[in-house]
Amino acid sequence: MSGDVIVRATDVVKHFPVQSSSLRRGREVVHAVDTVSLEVRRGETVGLVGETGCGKSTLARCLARLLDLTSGRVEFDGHDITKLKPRDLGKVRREMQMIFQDPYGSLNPKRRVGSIIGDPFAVHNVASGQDRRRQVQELMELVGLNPEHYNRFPAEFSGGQRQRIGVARALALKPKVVICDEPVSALDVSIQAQVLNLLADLQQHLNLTYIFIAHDLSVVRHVSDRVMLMYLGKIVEGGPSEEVYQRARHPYSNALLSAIPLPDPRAAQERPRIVLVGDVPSPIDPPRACRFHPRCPKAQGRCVEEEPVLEPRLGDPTTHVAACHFPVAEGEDLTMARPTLSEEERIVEPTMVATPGESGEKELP
Amino acid sequence: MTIPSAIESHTELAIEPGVAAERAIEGRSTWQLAWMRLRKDKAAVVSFVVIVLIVLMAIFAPVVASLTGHGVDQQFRTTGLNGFGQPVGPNGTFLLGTDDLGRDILVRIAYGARISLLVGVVATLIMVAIGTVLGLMAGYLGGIVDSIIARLIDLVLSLPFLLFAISLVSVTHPGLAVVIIVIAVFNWAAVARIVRGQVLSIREKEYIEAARSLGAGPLRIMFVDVLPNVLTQLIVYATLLIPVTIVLEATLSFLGLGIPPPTADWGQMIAESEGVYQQAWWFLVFPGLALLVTTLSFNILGDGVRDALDPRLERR
Amino acid sequence: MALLEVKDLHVSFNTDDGAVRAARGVSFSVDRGQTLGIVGESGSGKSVSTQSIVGLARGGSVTGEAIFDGRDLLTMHRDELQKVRGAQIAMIFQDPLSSLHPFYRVDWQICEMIRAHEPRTDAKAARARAIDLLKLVGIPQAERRVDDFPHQFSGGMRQRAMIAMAMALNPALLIADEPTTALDVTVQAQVLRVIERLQNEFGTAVILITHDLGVVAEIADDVVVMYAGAVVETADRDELFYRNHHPYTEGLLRSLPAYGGERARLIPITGQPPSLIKLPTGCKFHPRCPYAFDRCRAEEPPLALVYGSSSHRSSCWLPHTVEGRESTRAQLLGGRTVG
Amino acid sequence: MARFLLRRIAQGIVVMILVTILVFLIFFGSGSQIDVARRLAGRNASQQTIASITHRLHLNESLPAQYWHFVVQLVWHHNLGYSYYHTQPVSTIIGHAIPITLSLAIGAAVIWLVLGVLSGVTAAVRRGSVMDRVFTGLALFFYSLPTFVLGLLLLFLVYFQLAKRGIRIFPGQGYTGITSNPLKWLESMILPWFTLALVSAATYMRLTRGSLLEVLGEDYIRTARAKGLPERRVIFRHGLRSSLTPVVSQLGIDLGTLVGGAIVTETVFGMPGLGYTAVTSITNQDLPVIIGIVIVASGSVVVANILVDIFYAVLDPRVRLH
Repeated sequence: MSGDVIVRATDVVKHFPVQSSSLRRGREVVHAVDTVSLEVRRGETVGLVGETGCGKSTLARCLARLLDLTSGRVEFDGHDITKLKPRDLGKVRREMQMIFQDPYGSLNPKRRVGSIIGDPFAVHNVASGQDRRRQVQELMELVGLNPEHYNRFPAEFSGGQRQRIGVARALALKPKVVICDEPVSALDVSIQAQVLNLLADLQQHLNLTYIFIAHDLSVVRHVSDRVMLMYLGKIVEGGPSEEVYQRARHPYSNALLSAIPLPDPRAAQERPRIVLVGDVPSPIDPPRACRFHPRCPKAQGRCVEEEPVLEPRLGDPTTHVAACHFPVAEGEDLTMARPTLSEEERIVEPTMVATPGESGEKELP
Repeated sequence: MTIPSAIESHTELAIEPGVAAERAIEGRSTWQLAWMRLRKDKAAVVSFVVIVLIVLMAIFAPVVASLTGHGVDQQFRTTGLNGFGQPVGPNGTFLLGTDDLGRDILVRIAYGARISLLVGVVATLIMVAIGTVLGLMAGYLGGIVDSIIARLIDLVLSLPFLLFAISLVSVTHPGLAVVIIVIAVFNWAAVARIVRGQVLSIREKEYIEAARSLGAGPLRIMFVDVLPNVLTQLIVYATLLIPVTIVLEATLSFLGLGIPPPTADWGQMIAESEGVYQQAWWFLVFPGLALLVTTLSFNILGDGVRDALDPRLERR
Repeated sequence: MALLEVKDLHVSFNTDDGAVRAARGVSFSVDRGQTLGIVGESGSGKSVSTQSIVGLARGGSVTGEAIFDGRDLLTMHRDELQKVRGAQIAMIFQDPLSSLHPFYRVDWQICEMIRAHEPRTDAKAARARAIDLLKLVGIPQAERRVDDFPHQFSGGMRQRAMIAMAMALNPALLIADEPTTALDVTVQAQVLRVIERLQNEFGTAVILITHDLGVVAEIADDVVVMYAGAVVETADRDELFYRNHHPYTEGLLRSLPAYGGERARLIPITGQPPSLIKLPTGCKFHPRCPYAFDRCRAEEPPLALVYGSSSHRSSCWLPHTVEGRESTRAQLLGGRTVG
Repeated sequence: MARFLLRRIAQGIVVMILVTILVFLIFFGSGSQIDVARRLAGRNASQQTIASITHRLHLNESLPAQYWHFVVQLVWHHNLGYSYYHTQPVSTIIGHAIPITLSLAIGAAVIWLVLGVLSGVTAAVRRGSVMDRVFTGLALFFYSLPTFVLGLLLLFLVYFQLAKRGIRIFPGQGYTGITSNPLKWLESMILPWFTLALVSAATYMRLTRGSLLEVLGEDYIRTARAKGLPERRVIFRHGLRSSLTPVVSQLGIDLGTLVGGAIVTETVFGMPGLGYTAVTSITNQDLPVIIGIVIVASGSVVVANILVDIFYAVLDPRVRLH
């Protein structure tokens, strides 16, 4: 299924200035993505998983060059696109498209569906008039919308249908790579499956490459060939889906997997529950060395001093890598693990909330 | 397009009864919906009719003059003033009475409507135009552009309008154009601030990011994606600005800083009535009423338009 | 006797486009110390039903009965209902940030709750209790954090503070309305553990409203499944997950990606949920139901006992025995596979 | 906090610099040297006065140099200029006018706050009721009524009509100082206060109503009700507290503007406050006084804006001060 590398990221770093003080601006930064490298091969689906503020969406936007990188390098289809100016990004914009999370927010409420789906044509000046209309209607049919609804407004569609509109827009220019940013997390369960199936069908027919971002691990497992787990701006574990889900090495991966609510009472009772202490620390001042150490049930002195590298652990195949000094062996019971770090070393209390935007703080109007 | 459209049969969906139930709003744009709601708002409809009547009166002011047979600046020293040289009250010849110079107040009110509406509409349009463009630029482009425009807005909002109007008029000669420009130059900032605020929140919407991810440039995004979303607010705001502008013009004229006499102007008529109105109440009341009815109608209509365009929005 | 028994609850709201029938004949009951999970998609009426019971769904017309501890909440005088709220029935909501007042310190907000119902508590004692409560829900350095404003807390801590406030007067019933929807999974797990622990400690009954079947599977004793404003199926947890009767429940479970299974194609429920203004005739689920037959389109099925169980009810015309349901199902599909 | 204050004050100073440039350009930038000097000297100025003005204000130098001297006078010598018409320093004239304007502004503000906020709260709490409609309608009426029309109508109805019948409760126009006769001062202030207050009360009613309605839809109001708090407490402690922020902001800005003169009200009632003084100075062609008043008025708006920001931060703990 997977072929040559179509997107390659090398040591991508993205820092955002803390937007609050003009005097201190530039001194404090949010470490959204910190030295992340990854490869995406043609035709595969790579899942990026992690909790709020882990940097998965930022990373994806760096890959699409919607954001400028602080440092590092991104290649698309063999070309370095790291330093391209906005006007030279045309090819990237055409061939790498995005599907967004919010089926309400991602469609302009004041524009008709036909014009929204036809936007890529208008922006890139391909197809116009009747030709554009015909192509848009073909796209609508492709994603399972009634082409007669060309002149309707987004408000007249249900959540699932709106997401189809977003998919149609992303496919208009026949992209090679589609970045799906939590495409189903705002949808009701009964609709989620419809959209996931649609995405799977389209991938097969159009030979698409997906970068699939989600916080729902079951969904990611369902769609992805390979997954990357992120925590506080870093990839902590990555590899083929089944490999990672069955033999998760990083304690964080294990905790995350054990926290997924299972719609199966017996299985839910049987599996170990690893409840992590505390919250995700602030990305403005992330913990030293291994960023997970303050919450890690296995943390030891080494975790505070030496940053673990992303490499195969415990005899795993080279494709399965984890960044942990004390990887979890099969059958190991993490619920029993007690860290050797003292309470002071395990500062579990976040001094500030993850991202400034969500804390509800505000600037003077 | 070479994409096979066979996928459709695999994907479970289609136009199901759920949506059929939503047909209530099918195919109707925001404007059509707003128009439907507005028509149900009796107060707004009445005030709209009143505004139309006032506009007609302004347009056909010469007709009013010829019907009464009284020119706008014509002074009727014998019929229009009593034995003591005082104005006469409403009677068969002068329906709304005369002013201190024996001029027909009805005719002067009709002509005064022209100034009020002209200044109200033109100054508002200028304010909205300046405010929209600067607000859009500040809100969408951000950075240094925003800093400069935001400071400019702060500055203009810190200027006491009437005092600056007084200053400007004191070094120039008052007149229609000066009045319009003075009003527009010192009042666009409120529009700009509102637009900027709106744009700042719209900028965070995913559909803007979607447009950027498609490769749309800032100009296209500003005018194709952002502007239509501020438009409803703008229209509401403009409707509510017209009466404010009309009052500003009348106030300037009242203070003797507006349109110079003998041009008929409501604010000026009220100013001229001072000292006389104890005996000639009609001289104060009718121009005042004309002003009040006009501003009230615009305000009611503005509130109606706001409620119709966005029923959730109940602010200001 | 059940702690809360809701019978035939109807809630509707008038809008410009017509009456929204948010709840249509909803009935359920919760026993002391038990957890009832109410599951449904957005617009299924799960939140409206519980909020209208305690008089928080404003502007709607409400009929039916809600017997709490022997008294009908719906006919109770406003002032009396007010005394029940908070003291005997406490609530927590989906978004803990917007649910806490941004201008007041956490301490103030918890003490207000205590002193509203126990006016004789002095300020010092109330504060001490607030700190104890925060410790109870696992907020580190509670003595210090109690003086923080809600925006200084993280999302998980805010929801814990909400829980601490809700548990302040040791209520008999806690209504948790999507308490973890806005939280990350690891934080969700923490919060669910806190709710479970407190429930064991104080014997509080919990109504947990959620759209996530996984959450229900973890902590509910009994489950109510709602669709389009009505209860379509109710049973104890295992019965509901392993021997469900209603095609909607079945569809919900099948449309989830299987955990640990093959990466098979998902089986979604077709179509969209109906508008609450113009509901379909007969069974409200029939337009999306793979087994729908003529009777489903004509007549709405009652919520009747199925499978010979004394508590498992389903609102579906399929036969009420396991064998009967399976064979009719197979017949109706007539060789077609679901989905 | 200190850093925030410093930054905010610095911003205020920038605005003031821009204001002085603007004022300077309006009065000094237009017309020739002689025009400017004549303008400042007032009507019937002697050749000698004009020459001395030209010298004192360095009118024969370049514009930037003139501006520099203008600012130096303003900042180092606190010199707002000299009125040749009154043969008095402008600061003396302004000093006389300020108490009048202040007593007008503060009294009116108290009235409009009470009227506006109370009716706004009532209307919002009983949304859709007869009371709501009456208050909303009244607010719309007074909101649409130009101040000068209201003032003249009040004078006509309350003063002249009563006076005609021999009842003299309120003096018509003019002003009595509070120190010379407190009772007369109060009498002379009542009509101007209500003129100014009724129009503003309408604005505040609409503002309070809208803001409270918005707040009452917030999740935390639902929480307050779920806590079993009495409805009064829900509305006043939880609802009103947050909805007052825009009201307070508006009050600061309005008061700031009013300190520069309630021009229309003062003119209608012939009260020699800053606004009326500015208007009469036009007729008298007494430009130095206008310049002085404009600068004082702008300054008060700038200060009011800073105070509003501070107050805002005190009211809302989420606002971060840097």
